[in-house]
Amino acid sequence: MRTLLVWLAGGLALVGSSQVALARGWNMPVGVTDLSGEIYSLHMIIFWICVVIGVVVFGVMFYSLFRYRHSQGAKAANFHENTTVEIIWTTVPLLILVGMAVPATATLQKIYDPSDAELDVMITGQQWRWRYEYLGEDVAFNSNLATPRAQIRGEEERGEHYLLEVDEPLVLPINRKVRFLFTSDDVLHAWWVPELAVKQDTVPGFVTENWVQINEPGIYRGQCAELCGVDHGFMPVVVHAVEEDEFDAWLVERQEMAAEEAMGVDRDWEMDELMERGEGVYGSICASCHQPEGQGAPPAFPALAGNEELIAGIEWHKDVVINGVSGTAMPAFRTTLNPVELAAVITYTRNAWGNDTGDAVQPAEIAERLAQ
Amino acid sequence: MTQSDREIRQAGVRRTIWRSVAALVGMFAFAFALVPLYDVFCRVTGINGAVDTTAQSIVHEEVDESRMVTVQFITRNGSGLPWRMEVETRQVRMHPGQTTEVHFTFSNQSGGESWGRAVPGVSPATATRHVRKVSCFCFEEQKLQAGERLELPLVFQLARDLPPEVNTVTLVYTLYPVEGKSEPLQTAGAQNKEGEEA
Amino acid sequence: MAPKVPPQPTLEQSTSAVDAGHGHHHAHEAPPKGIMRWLLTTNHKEIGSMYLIFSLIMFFIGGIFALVVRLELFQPGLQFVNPEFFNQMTTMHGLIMVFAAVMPAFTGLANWMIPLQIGAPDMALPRLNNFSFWLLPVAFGLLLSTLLMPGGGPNFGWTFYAPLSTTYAPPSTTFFILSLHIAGISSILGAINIIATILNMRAPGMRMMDMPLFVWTWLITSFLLIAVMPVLAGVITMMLMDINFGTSFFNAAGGGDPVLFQHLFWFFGHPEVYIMILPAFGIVSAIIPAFARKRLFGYASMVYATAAIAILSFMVWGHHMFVVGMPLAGQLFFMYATMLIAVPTGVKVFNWVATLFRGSISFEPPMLFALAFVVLFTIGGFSGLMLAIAPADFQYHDTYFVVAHFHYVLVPGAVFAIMAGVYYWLPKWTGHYPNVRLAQWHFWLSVIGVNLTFFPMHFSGLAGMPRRIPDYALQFADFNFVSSLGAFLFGFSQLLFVAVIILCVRGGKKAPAQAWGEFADDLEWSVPSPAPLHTFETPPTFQRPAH
Amino acid sequence: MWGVIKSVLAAFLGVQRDQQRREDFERGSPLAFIVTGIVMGVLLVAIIALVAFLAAG
Repeated sequence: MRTLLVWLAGGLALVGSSQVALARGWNMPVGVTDLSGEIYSLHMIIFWICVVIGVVVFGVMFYSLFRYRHSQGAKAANFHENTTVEIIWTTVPLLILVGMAVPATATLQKIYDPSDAELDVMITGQQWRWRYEYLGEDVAFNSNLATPRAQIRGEEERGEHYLLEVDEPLVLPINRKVRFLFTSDDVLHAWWVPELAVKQDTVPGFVTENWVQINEPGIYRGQCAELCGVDHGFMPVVVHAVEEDEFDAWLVERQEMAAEEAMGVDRDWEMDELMERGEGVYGSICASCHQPEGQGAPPAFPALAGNEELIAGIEWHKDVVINGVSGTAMPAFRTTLNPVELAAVITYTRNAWGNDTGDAVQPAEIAERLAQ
Repeated sequence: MTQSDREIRQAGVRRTIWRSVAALVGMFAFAFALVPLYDVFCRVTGINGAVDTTAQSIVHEEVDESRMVTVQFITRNGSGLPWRMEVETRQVRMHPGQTTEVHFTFSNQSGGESWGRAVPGVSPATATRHVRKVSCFCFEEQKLQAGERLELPLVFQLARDLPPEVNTVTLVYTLYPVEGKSEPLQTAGAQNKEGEEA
Repeated sequence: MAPKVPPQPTLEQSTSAVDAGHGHHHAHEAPPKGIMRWLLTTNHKEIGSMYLIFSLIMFFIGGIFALVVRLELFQPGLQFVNPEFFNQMTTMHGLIMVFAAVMPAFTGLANWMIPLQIGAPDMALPRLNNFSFWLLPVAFGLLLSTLLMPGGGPNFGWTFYAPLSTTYAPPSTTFFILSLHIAGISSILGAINIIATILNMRAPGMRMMDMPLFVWTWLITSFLLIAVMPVLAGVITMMLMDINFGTSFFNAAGGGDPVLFQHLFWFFGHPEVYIMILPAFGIVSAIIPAFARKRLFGYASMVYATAAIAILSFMVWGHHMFVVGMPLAGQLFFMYATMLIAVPTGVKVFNWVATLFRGSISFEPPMLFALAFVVLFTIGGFSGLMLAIAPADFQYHDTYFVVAHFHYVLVPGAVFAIMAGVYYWLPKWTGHYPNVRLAQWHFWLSVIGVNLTFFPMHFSGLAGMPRRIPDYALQFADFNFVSSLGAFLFGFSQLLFVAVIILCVRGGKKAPAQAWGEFADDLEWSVPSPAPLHTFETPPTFQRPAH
Repeated sequence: MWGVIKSVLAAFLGVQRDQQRREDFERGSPLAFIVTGIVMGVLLVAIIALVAFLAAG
């Protein structure tokens, strides 16, 4: 049914009707911030201006095509210039554009005012996930695509939020001005949530900023909007906007979780525990490049399964995971994963897929190395 | 067409070619000239948040005690450098016109000497010109021996004419290895070149 | 520009080192046989045909890449190709269509028609002309071969933003850079040749302001090419140095700036899109008066509007970068400048409509394509105007709305104009009229296919679908389904175009010299149809049209 | 001079009468037009930049 509608709309829109385009899911969302609403109305104003100009121009054109058909014996007139008309059709568009520039400028000025923010969130793009750090709050986490690969391959029924779901959404309070700082660990990415009307490139080595103040609680979904490599289509953004007290409680909970995790560093971990944890970390962080079975995708992404260098050099292995390799897609995970996760994923990759080194790397050892 | 007509044409064609070639060479050179020009333009206007890489001097101006500005410090690690970089305080509150000193600690956690460079950035970009760095570790490349720890200061003044809408300034330092100076990987890495493309 | 013809000689005694006229005379006494004839030809008509055939082949290759993309996007999920190959297909589709299909097609038309339209015996530099054509198969053979190299071909989009195209690029990128360099040299040499021809080779009595608009638009396009192709060469040279020689132009780790890449690329890239549309304006400005049986309205303002668009095109590049974090003043500057460029573009559309008004209109195949151009290009112009509004662009940027916009400008824009030009000049090239019935089928299937493909993209973009993704969320499924059907319809109906051309070469209704009536009265219509291999060896005396 | 400026201005807007255009092109040296064109091009950029900077505050 919806397909039929698209067909119809394609046809209708061609003859100048735009009513269908206003239906939900066909147009830009009004969004849930004051600015997204302003941007929506700018969009609609310029859209209707175009429609009106289009109706006039195409009206005259199709009238001429019909009225002055050679086959109906039309005789051509002999005029080929008219300065008055030309001046009119130059100045009228000019005035319309000036009229359009005024509200656009006003909106832009508001967008460029990040002052008086109550919360700062640093958003880092990384191939292919987002990292969120609540500055000064000791809360930071990675946000990965949660859609199972089986759904992408079509082996499972696709869920309602196919490709637009993550393991850890960005949680934000409503009614508070939140400042975003954007940067990237590798290539360009762009963080975009249509309902928030925020789209900002993340540039490696540079910091850009933007802000939101959300009016309504809800779950808002978006995607990376700048080509960033193989999994560009698989790094969604999900924002949970919650009531302010709910947000404060969430923040405390996250801080406690982080503290609990930090305590886990000191105890001795069993091999099974490390492997289980490591498999999870590998699946969400490493598998997109090194592939689920560790087979890699050379030349860009080397295989881990049966990698002799990895099997022979435990110190080298730790070094690569913690510090990354410059000039390649391998980032430094020293700050983006905690010692438990680092130890677990190193252990996992040393023992999975027939690597079987038998090495169990303890979180305490990694923590010590990081604290030197 | 007579012979002389043809010669006139040929002379015209030749002139056109020379002018076009001159324009081509000029535009090719212009593309490369844009690199330093862009750099200069950015430093003058601060539009990309890139800051001066040379020390500036303190301007003696009255401290504006009516305004309080938060200055945040963020340190980040690029890939390939086994260093830890930490800042003693994550943010300071200061008045425009004031000068402050903040200490950063660098430690080399590997078994060999290496070179690193901290690439600075400022946000919002409009504040860039108003952060006067008197002394900064980011002005030069740093060398650390195996296991060495180094504390380095950042001394800067916030200019009084900081735009009024700015009340938070974020200084970000991203640590990158200096290519060709650092041994990329210290241990088993040397045996197998393949692994470096990891 | 010198309005006087001929230009005053500066050197009385010229040596014959670059004496094209002489070489030309020797060449046609004993033309080599077989393949050597085509390898060595210096005849502008033969070279023009080679350009056109080359670009038609490339149009199909680029089209196959587009159909691979549309096939994968037909349904949600990954069905046919993996994301890595998908990225190579989107990249190659863009590169081939821009540099190997649209640009050479216009150069081919220029080669064929400019000497005929200005009454010159050949291009000013015939041997250079041959060289610049043969660079193209080399360049694009190399580019296509990267698909077979280890690590695959370019996968970073036709805009090849650093550092994805430098630090993180596949090993074949060096070959991609080389092939782009060769293609760039070819374009530059072609541009020099066209400028030299137009400025120096006009028939006695033809002043600049008497030239057909196709010649005018190509002259201005050539200036744009000379101004921006070296900048492209500079950018890719910097990339080459970053990749192979350890420099850091675009590498933040070494003190470079990835955003600088975008400034340089779009300083080239924005004039580049006008390079692909200005000659189209020229073609349409010839066809509409011919079939409206009425002189073009506002010839002079057409010329001036073209010049104004060309100048403005150098100061609007920043509108491609509204979301990289430019300062407010920069955003405003680029927004205002971009809105301004709509004015001269609008003037052109108004002029065409005014030409139609009170004409005597018939609908031969070239006219059908020209009329579709006016309507659909204008729709692309409208979405361009919407994209110029910087705050709204935060929502449109890098979505399918942008894809819809530039495809409306380039497919029913540039490509339809090329097809209109081919239908218009086929009688002159072959001596036969194209088959009307087949051409009409080609036209209607193309128009329906193009709109089915690209119109729904406006909606999927507004609804939130980013570009260059191999798989998408379920709410975009219906739009993509329709787009893919439309793409296959459009793609396969182009086989009709090939059929019309082949049939037209082999036979058909005989065309007289002035094949499209008295209002198609530029100089090319004064030579017989088909045009003999050598024309205007004695320059014609140009007379201004009487009506 | 005013005539030259008027012609160039008309060119910027893309409006020109055939008659005026003919007169322009019979005036002889195109240099005046080219120079005026460049100057006015620079002026246009300056005006847009000025408005942009004023609006940006």
